[in-house]
Amino acid sequence: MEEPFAITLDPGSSRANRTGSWRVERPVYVDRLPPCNDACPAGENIQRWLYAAEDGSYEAAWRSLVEDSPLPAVMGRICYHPCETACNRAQLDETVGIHGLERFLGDQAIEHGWGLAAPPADSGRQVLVVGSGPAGLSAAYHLRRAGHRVTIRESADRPGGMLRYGIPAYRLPRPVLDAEIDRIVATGITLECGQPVADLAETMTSEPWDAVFVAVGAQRGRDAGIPAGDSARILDAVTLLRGMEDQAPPMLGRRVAVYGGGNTALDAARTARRLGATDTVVIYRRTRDRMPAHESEVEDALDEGVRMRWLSTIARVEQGSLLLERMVLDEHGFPQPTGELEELGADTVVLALGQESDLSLVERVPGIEIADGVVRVGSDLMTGRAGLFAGGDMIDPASADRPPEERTATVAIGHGKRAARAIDAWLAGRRPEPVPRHEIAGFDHLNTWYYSDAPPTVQPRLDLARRQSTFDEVVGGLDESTALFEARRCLSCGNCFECDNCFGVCPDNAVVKLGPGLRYRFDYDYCKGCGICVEECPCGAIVMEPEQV
Amino acid sequence: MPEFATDGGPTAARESGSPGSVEPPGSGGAGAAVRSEDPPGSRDATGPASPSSGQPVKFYQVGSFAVGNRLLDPSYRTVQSDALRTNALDSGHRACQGCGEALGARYALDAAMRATGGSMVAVNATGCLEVFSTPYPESSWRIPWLHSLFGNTPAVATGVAAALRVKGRPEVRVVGQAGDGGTVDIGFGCLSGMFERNDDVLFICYDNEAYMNTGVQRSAATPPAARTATTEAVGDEPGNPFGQGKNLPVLAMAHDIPYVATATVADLHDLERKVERAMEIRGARYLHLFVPCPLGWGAAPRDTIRLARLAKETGLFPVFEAEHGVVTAVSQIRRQVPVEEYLRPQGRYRHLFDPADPDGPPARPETVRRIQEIADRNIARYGLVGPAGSDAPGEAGPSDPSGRPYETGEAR
Amino acid sequence: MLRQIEGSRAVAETVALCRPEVVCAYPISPQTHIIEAVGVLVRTGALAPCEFVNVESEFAAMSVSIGASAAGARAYTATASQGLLFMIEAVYNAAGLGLPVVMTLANRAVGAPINIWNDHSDAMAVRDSGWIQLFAETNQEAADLHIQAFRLAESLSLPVMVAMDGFILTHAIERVDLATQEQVDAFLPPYEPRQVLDPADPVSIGAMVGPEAFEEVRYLAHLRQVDALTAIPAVASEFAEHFGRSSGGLLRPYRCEGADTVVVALGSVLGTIKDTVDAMRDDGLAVGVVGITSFRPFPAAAVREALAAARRVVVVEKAFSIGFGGVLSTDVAMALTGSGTPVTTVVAGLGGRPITGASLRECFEAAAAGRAEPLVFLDLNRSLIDRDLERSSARRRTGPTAENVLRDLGTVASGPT
Amino acid sequence: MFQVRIHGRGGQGVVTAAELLSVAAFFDGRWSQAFPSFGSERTGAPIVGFCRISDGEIRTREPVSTPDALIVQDPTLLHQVDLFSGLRDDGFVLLNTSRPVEELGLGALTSPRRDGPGIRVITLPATELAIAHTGRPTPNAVLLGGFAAAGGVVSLDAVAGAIEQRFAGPVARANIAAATEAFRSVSARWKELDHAPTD
Repeated sequence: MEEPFAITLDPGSSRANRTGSWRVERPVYVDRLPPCNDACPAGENIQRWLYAAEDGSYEAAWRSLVEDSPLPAVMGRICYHPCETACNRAQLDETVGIHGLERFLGDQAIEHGWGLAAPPADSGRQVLVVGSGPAGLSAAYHLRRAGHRVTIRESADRPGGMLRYGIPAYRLPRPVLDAEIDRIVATGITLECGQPVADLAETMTSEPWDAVFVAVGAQRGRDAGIPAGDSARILDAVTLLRGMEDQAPPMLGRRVAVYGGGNTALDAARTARRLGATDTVVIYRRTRDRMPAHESEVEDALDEGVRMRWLSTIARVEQGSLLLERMVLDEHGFPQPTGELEELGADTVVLALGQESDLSLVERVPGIEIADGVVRVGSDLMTGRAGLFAGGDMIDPASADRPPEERTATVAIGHGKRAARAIDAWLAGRRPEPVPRHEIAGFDHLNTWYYSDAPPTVQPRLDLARRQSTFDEVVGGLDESTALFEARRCLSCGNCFECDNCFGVCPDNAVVKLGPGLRYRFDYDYCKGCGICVEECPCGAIVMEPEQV
Repeated sequence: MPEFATDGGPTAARESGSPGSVEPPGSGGAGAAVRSEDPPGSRDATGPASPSSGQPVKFYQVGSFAVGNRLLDPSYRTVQSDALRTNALDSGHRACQGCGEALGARYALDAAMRATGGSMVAVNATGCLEVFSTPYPESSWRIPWLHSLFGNTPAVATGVAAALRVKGRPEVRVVGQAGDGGTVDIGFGCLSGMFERNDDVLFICYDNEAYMNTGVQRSAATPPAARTATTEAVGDEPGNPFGQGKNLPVLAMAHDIPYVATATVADLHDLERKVERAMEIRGARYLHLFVPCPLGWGAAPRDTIRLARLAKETGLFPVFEAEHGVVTAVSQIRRQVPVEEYLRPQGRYRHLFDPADPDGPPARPETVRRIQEIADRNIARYGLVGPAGSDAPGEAGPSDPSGRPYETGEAR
Repeated sequence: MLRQIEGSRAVAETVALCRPEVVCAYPISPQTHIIEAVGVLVRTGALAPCEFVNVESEFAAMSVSIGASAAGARAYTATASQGLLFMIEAVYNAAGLGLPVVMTLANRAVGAPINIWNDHSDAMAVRDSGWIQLFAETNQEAADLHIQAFRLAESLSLPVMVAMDGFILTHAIERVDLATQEQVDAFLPPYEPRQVLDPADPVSIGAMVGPEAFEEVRYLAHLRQVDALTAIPAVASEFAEHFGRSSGGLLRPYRCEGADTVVVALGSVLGTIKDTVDAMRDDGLAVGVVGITSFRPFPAAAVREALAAARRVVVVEKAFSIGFGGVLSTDVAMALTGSGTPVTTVVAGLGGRPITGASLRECFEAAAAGRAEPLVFLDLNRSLIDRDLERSSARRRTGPTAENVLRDLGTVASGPT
Repeated sequence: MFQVRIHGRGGQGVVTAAELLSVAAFFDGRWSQAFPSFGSERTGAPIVGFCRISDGEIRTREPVSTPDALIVQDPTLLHQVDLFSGLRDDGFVLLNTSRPVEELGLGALTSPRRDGPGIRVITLPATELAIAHTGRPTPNAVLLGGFAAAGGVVSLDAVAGAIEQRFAGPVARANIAAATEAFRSVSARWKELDHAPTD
């Protein structure tokens, strides 16, 4: 058909007009660091594994997860999830239940028997890990993944460290712990239990280790030196909790007083309830809001009938009773004694005033630096002795070139991973490569309009009667559909999740969709630089940059 | 396994089998039925279930508000998320940066193309859309397209439809399109005729609330107080006077035509569904599409969609649909905001605020109050805000505001 | 078939034989009978398939025709006077887009003052629009020209307007030889558009053309009209072969042999003029007539040739350009450029004023004698003019002229005389 | 060329009468041209229609200013409009009335002229005839039957043919019957008038 001149035009002929020349700023895709990832002491890429879980690809999600943290079923139960504290969703409605999902994936892996990938070629290098707590297990796992031959030497009869000997079974059922440790060991790690290392200096010289990672934890209860009568029954919480793994549980009596305000105190109190103590009191010198214990632990303890005595110190312990002194907070929030005393009946007093490490095994290591009961390490977690790395509760967190952290299992797992990376580099004679950290994807970067409002999924809980009498697990897991629902609450902060918004909202069709998993590309031939894509990106994964002259 | 107490949460609610909250259309009080959001706490029996069981899962990471959703079955995904979409309006057009009309036209026509299987003809009025898309020697259209005049587009579309009918090609559908000037003002006579005859045309008005092509002059669609080149922000009552307005969707409904809908470029799903619905119907159909104009409104190009969203969320632009003159569905406000939030980013309302303190309190609070009254009236008239204390606490998530079945049978 | 039939109906039936596929109807006198009759033919199924669209205005009528034509349908409508002016934007548009719409124009005066009677002001208002404009002398020719109009329009991709005098022809009942369907089908092939809105071949029609190409587009439009100067007589002669009678063409001379004075005119007044010329010839006066059928394109060369022997030319026209004079006569004078032949413009029949043979003869005799003014207003009632001039010189607020004149005339109702 | 002007009121079928007359002439093999007065008059207003009848092509588009005959469908128009304007001195008037001519006060008009028979006035109770035959007071077709008798410009057969073409069966038949009766009625009187002494 011969078209009339000029009046009639061919379709799409405007593509000859490159409107990209109109642009003074250009959009650029970026990846920002999600606050959850940033907050995770174990260095998990939470956003990434949630992304995989969102479409029900649980195994892929789990595999992504265990690249950083090899104990998801454990950590999903016991981690105090700083990721959730940081979660941007909290500013929208409520935080994403990351821990529940981690646990769900961990349980799925156990249920389906998903195994960890076999390590690549053998490096021929031998690394000793002293201690099979979370730090040691993590370090061993990552070292093994790097191809090194790893031996874990554990003084106790069974592996797990504080995971086994410090955390009550109602929070962490032992079959779960065993399954995850077994899976790590199954990657080809030599596990030697009941093999205490008395003198690491000696071990390092007499045995052919290319590197050693030590993480023996803080297994000794701190003694507050409370005046006590001879017959007073005083026990420390660490001993109590460790005793739960023995054949016969400790005898506590009907009335138990727990002294301290940390998580361990509450673990001890709740354990005492389950051991038959009808009257369990937690005594803490400050107020509830100042308790170091996590709120959820306090709630659980109160639910289970544990009583709290705030603003109280123990002045003296006698057989069958103790003397409390009432405290007041000064203007700085410090408790000050009032001299008002009160007697409280108690068959047993459990002290939960903190723990310290037994560092005798490293005392003779040349070059090692110990201060305030902890070992100083460099940012690569190496001690003053070359080739000796340390992590977990036994090190000075400030010395690890990171902001001071809580002493938690999650932190320990992070130490293990960092140490493994550092050891791998050290063995190769190179410096550990710094991991680039992207700018954090703050709430302000998000366009939350695009996220459906969705209340969090509540994990089911065991009925109270059984919580007070058995060590059955208190918190239930998510099922497959609730897990899917919860995973989909993730906002994918700072990371493109292929929502097609940029592709759709561009008035100039200047966004090219590259296909599943491949994200998008800007067609700068036509992009006029309006910035709608930036404004409408739900997760803040696009920025405008000035055009270079 | 231990038994768990059910102390609330989705599991409990699902097991209790509480009914869904979707109301049938037409059950609303003021003739406006509402497609209620469906909170997860009260999901019905088709609620979340194991994806492996093939049961629908009713929630997505981003709901249905973003353009695409990798979790959706492809057949439920938007046209705009399709890498092979028509791009009815192709790259290289000369619209301003951030043009809402260019976006709206592609949204609407791509959707119409999918609904018609690519069997469609468009007739375009004179205006920005026409000028920026077809300056000789280049056209941005990938569909058969005809431009005649400013005020005659509905009639030309009628002619095309008549020709297709007489030629025995009923499968080829006709879309007429114009800006607000071409629809509400100069084209209204022809449009009314097209409605009255119930000609088989979908007519789309891209409403950017003034004559932008000629340099931002007032139209009958220009809102009160807005500055245009013919309602300058000078004098005692700067900007466009508060008049009676000319509510074209309602005028269209007064013709009792089979389908009338309003939409914005901020809710693609809603828009596409409405185009799809319109294409299921024969006869005269009218879609009034709200398309912000960065140039004419004195707004940042990047804010185009945001402003459209705010127009809806303030209540200033009610989003609804009607069949045969009766409102059948209303898109409720999801996050209600005062009109100030909508007005402040726009240069055409700058005179309502203090130039020395543009983020401070309005310099003309009385005018802002009157604009808020307009929004409030819309909210009351159309029922844009759900009843308080309903079973949808705040904004509910896992329902689809577009009304499309909200399922991923194939979640994997 | 010979019929004694109203002009409107003859045109309607002939248009129906041309099988238009989309017909737009909007009432305006004196066109209305045509479109009513087509409507009946569509309703009864005599014309099928056809979409008969009752539009809301003439602007819509032409616009619907544009859409229909662009979508490949044969489109027809009819209008007059104010209606033509109301659709004028679309009239230009149809031509600019090269859409072969055929439209009957039942010529009528343009207000104000509002006037429903015949003259040619409406046609002259769109003479530059790019349409072909053919003027019918009789109802027979009006009918025949429509058949030719569709042929011309579709072969040239140009719209064609067939002008017939309102009331005088449209409402006159006279003898017309109506074509048969077989004859028309043999003469007029189905519409094969030059371009069409088709999803299989999605072009953009109606681009904005800037200074870089607009003049060329216009020049090409002119070339097509120049082509029409060849096509119009060719189609007319083909028509004569098919139908056995001659109609159309560019122009028709009558008794021009040896004529010193040649009268030029458009439309039905040619009949009265021919009677007058016959009478004058009988009286030995050397007068001839050239009837112009194709006003656009204007057959300047043919006019010049037809008037070559004339010593003076009198153009009788039912329109004039206020502030200047004749419209047709301007074109005739342009055609005669360099010949030195004087041209007298006779403005006659405005707003339905009867043009009588007696007045024409008086006027032609004066012209033949060299006594005619260059611009003559036939049968102008000078006293009415003078009275109004008097009034306006006497005071500022004279009231509306039209009403004043009617009052002077002593009539409120308007009659046939 | 014979020119007729038909007077009536809007709604009385004046235009139809002109058309029927032209069609009748056409059926007689002659050329004819009918046209209404081009006005904006509405129902009830006085209006006129015209018809020219000729043996050759009719080219002129002038109005009929000097009719050879008038047909007056409504006698109430007699003294209200300039009914006889331009009527040729030898023309005739066919008037729809049941009253005798003598009672109509048309003396001066109908006085015989020196140079011819003068204007002849024939009355016909067309409305009564129409009612009698068709049941409706529409006199136009009836008058045409009378007109065929007066002067013989058209034949009664042609008038009947025109009526038949224009109307449906029973209506056409009734009108033809009425026209035929009118024809007979007028024929006799026309002969008298036609042979009346000229002075």
